[in-house]
Amino acid sequence: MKIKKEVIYFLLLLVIILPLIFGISFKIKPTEPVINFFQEINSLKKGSFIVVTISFDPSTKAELLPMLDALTYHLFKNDIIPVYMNPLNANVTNLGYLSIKKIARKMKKKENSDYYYLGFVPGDKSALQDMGEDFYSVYKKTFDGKDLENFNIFKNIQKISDFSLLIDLADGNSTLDLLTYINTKYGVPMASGVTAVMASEYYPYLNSGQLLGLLGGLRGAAEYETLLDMSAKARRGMSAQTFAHILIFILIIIGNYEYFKGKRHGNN
Amino acid sequence: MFNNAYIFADSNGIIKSGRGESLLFFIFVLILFTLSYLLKIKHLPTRKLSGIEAIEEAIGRSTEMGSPILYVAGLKPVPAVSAIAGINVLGKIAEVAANYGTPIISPHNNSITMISAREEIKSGFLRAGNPELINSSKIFYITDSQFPYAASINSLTNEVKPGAIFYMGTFYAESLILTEHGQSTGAIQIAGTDSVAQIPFFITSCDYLLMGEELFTASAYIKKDLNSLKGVLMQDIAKIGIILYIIIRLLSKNL
Amino acid sequence: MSILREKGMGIINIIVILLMLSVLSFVFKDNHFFKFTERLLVGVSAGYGFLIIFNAGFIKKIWIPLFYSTGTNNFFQVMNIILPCLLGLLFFTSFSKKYGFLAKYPLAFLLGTGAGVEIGPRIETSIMRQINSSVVDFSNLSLFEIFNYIIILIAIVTTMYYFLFIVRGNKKRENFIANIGIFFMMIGFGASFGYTIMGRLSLLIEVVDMFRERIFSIFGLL
Amino acid sequence: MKELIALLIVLIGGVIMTLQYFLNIPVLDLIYKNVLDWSIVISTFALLLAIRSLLARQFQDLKFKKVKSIFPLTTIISFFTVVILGLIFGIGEKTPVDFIYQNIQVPLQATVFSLLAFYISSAAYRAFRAKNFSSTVLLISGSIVIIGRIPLGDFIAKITTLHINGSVISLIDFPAWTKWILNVPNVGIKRAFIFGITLGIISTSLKVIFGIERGWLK
Repeated sequence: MKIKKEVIYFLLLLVIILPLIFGISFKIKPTEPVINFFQEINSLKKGSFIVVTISFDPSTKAELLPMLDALTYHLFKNDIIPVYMNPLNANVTNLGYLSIKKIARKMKKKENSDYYYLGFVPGDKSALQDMGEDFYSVYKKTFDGKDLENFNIFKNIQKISDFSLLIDLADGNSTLDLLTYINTKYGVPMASGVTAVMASEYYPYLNSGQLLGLLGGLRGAAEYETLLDMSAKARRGMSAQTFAHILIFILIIIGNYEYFKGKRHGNN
Repeated sequence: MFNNAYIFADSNGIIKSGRGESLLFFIFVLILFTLSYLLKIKHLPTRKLSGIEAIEEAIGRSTEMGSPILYVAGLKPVPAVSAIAGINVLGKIAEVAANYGTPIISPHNNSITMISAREEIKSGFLRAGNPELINSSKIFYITDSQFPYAASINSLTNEVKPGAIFYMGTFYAESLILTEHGQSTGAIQIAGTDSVAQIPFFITSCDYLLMGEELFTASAYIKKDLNSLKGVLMQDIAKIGIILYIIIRLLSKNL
Repeated sequence: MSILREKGMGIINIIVILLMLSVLSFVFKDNHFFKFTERLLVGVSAGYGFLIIFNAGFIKKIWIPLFYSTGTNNFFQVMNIILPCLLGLLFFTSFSKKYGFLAKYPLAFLLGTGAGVEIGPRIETSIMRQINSSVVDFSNLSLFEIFNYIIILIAIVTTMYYFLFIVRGNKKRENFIANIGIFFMMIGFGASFGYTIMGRLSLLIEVVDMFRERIFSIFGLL
Repeated sequence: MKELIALLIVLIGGVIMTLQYFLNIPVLDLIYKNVLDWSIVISTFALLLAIRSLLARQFQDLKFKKVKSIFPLTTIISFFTVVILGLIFGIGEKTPVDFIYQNIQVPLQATVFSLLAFYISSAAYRAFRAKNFSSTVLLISGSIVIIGRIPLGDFIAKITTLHINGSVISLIDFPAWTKWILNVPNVGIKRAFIFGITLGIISTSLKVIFGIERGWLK
């Protein structure tokens, strides 16, 4: 007896859709890399500038947009000034802009004084290199086309090393690139939020202290939401996640049961 | 947390500050590299890599079935070294395929990678003395975007029904979409990748896998080319060097 | 997504939902709807990608510096733009039998510089830093931490041993040390797999959410 | 001669780029910066060649298979629509191209991506089997992480907690085991992989720079 793949697919859809409809939500116990990430933000002084690089594709926004939302909320709550930019991914120009704006409106933060959104700039690694020497040789204007020199940022930031923290939200190798070209080279402390797939890849860098904190996938975002005492997209998604994991665990057990049963029959 | 024993800390010197240690390591590697070419080595015994041995077999089977072979390049484009390594393997595959007279189809997601692949296949066919097989229109570009590229390869696989599929290079999430579907068509699948996160997926749905650094040594391995194998020897010795260095540093710190 | 509520979006939402369904139908069987959507997606994304690179490469690096910038007026600066253009144009010689060889020069440029660029930073980030963090002081560690550290070290050494190509010779069977390496690798891959399942499932959650948004907006519920 | 020039380009380019990272010579930094720009410019021309090959293939299909001509036609029309609209109106916010991007590329890309959820569940059922020792290890460690990452794992740990002589011990603690696997064996093997891959990259780079690996050159 073998389960048809159509049955598996149908069950999977079911366990994902039902919890979303009924809005079940669990408490998620935070783990160490997330707590470190959280505390790193809490230890920043009011009014300090930090860089948030948005280097993910629309295709992974399921995991990373909840992180961006929670992080933005946290930064605004602590009166830290985030500078959002996107130097490494040409595929997106305005990702996250709308949701940042929405949170800012709710928390009464003003664009271009309480936060900045700079968008994409071509140049890849050479842009990173240039930012190390003169930030404004790369970014002259904000995303909506206003000159940066008219704003507060111009007085406080000259080069990338003037930022107190760099946070990369990424789905690919950009964290490694930023570690190499910004953290190692200019000494900007760094933390990262990545997709679950990439998370285990970055544990060696976490272990070595190169990364100060790490949010891994939807679970990481949900833990972060728990620490912030809010329940948004990530925690809701985690309930669907939970049931799907259980389904997969059961599938593995059934698969092995069938395998051993088949093997015994084969021997006879 | 980490302890930097930088030897050249002076930023005004000829060596950039903080990079002395890396430079020393580079010189160490360079010496090993030069030595392995200067010493008159006649023969190098190599560990068996089943993935490599399977390449010829897969091409042979594809020929028997009368179907083409499909080469899928990774997402990181040339000149990233993983892509160069993949293209080097492609050259060797092309040589074998030309001997069998089997055509190669290769979709790409980057223009430079596509051009390198064309040159490499052309050279491979020429080396095998079978230039009439060269058909540049079979090495084509689809799109830079990850998932449209993956979807397109899936539908291509259905269309051309390849007997063997090779995946060489750095892959991301699209790996399982490609390999699961490829497996369902019954093709032999051989993958080589340096993206550690994707290795479990290649294990579950490919027949053979060159994992991690095996991708970089593959091109030297296929034809047991002594010249390229010498570079592999350097890798081995440098690896032992790293282990010894860690142990010595560890002992000196704790004793 | 406020854009979904705009006038005339109803019909577009229905089309998008149908296209998304045709992609999902591929898990069951390849079909003409999927093929159509796939080709549409390829066309759109190739076009979009072309525009992005045209903008970043041609407009920003060639057109504006050559014709609109006051900074490029001396010979060197102009050559700095003209030379790579000429190199790029050499690619087109590949159609000619006689001059086809010229197409190898831009490739040689990219391969050489590309290979060189990776060496230094890779050594720093992936070798020196990783070595430094593999060396720890035992004196202020607990017994459990020391145990863990030794496991890490054994995993490193045995895995690296497994990958030795030539030094291990051409023995047919894996030996004891290499088998320990395999053991650790399997633990690591299992962890990656388990971890990844989560990420993959959240994609489906996102897509379900997209369906919900589009469907709700058709019925004016959003 | 022709080959020699190509090899010299590779050699000089490679050596300069390598030394630039280590040595404090301003000229090298300047060259490095320009080389990165050059690469972008060169790639722009290469893209034209790539687009040509994409369209050539579609036009080829168009001729031969008349019934299925709709598929290549779709690609051709959608490609030119996007490019022409983009050249006329630009690609910023609220342009037609952005509208197409938001309503075609974003949702469809995400849907293709989500096929993975289906594939991974059937792969777990089909391939995750205890066939031999190493696949058993893979299976066990994978299952621990699957349970350890969801709230159920925390719950199991909570109900199996014992208090013995004042110390708290949880018998079945998937989250803790997950943490250990990720922080200890995982770090070890990933580090070994990082070392090996980096050495592979260096060795391949050196082989390319010194012209030992030159299949592309014939």
